[in-house]
Amino acid sequence: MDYIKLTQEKLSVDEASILATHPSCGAISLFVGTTRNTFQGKDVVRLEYESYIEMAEKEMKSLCKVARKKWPLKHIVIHHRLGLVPVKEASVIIAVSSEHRRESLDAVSYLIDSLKAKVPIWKKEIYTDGNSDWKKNKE
Amino acid sequence: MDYIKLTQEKLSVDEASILATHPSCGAISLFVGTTRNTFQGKDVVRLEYESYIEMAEKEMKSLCKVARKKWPLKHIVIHHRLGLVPVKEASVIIAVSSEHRRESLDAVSYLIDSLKAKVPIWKKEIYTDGNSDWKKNKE
Amino acid sequence: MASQVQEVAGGMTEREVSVSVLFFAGARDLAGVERSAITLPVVTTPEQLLARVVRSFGELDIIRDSVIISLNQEYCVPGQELVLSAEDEVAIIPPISGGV
Amino acid sequence: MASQVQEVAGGMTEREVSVSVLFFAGARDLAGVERSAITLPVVTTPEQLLARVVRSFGELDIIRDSVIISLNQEYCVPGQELVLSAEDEVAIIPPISGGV
Repeated sequence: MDYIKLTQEKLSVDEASILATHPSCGAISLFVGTTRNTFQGKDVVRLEYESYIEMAEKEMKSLCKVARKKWPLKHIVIHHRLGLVPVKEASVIIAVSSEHRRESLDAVSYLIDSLKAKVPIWKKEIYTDGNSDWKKNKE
Repeated sequence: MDYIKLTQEKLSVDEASILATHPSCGAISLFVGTTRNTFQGKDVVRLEYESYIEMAEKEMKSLCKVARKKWPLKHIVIHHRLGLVPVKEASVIIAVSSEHRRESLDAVSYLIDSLKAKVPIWKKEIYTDGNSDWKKNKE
Repeated sequence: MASQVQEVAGGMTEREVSVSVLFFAGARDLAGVERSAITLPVVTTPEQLLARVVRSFGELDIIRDSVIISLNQEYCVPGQELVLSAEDEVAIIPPISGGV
Repeated sequence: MASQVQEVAGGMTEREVSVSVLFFAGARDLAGVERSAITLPVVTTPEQLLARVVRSFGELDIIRDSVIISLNQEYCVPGQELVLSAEDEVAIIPPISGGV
């Protein structure tokens, strides 16, 4: 099953890992992206995310499809938070279950890389000096 | 900080991810190893883990040291459950935080591989037919 | 939004259609709107489409080299032939920054 | 557990010491005990040490090719020279299976 969610609510690592759990699977790998408190020496107060939601969901589903062609996976969870995200809280959680560990480890790595490259979501950093910037994923 | 724990208590993904969280880090990668319900066609009722605890702790600390030489990491959490572990519950949780995602993804992968290869912990599978077997990590 | 026929330079006619264009993040800040109906050629490319959008929203000129066009929630490829109709949804996609 | 001197074949003397040996998992099941004090040569190798342990706990013979010896919570390397003293802790480590 693919569990895809874009939400204004706080994300939960426990929720993602419970969704990914399956009795036939020995492995769940997760990635949690959290807000950092500095960017190039400037103090970040908070982040704001927005998304082209319809398209983001389509792209996420298509990433899941590609991942499932590459590896035998059970459940895939992709949760992305939108709106204001305070420092230390998660902006994205990816969880993947598989029978053996290698597949889920590789799939999580692939999914976060591809999400950053392809899914239309934008992050604005708001600094303590009142300025803000739309960011751009370099990688 | 290295957080190492061998415990009879149920493991918590949330606890591990909270321990790993740090405001300077944008990434937390986690691996959760869970009991599977079958092994080579036999139904597994439960697993039982035992450990040479003193040595296991030493080995885990030494894995952390090696991982920190390989990658810039913030926190490392290695929690392993001992005693009876019912199907679907976690036997091991590894969580690593880093400034950027690549380091923590690679470190988690390294740590679970090395843990399975080097840390003196043994698993006994108990089947529905009443038989049981001490397992052996192949990889 | 019915399609129209318009006289273009050189005397050829070019069929046009009015489609929804969405602006996100920095593009929205510059355009000053989230969504607009813009009249575009029925047969076009992402580059021509973007040129038309920039003609209507001049502020977008400073980011035109970094944006990507999507049509009906799919990324367009440079030079791709696009055939637009009135129900289509175009979006101006500035560099993305999801994930961490 | 004071060290002793014992007459060995060829007339040479071999110093011995009694150390704690721990048995885990399958090794414990076969030995029937978790821990035992075993008299071992002061200067030895993991292979000689294991042979002595198997002499005391014959059931271990069936897994002797798959176990590893640890000394004071460190894995021993095959052929490594070990110098034992009374406070040392030796363990018989069957194939491990931690993690998933």
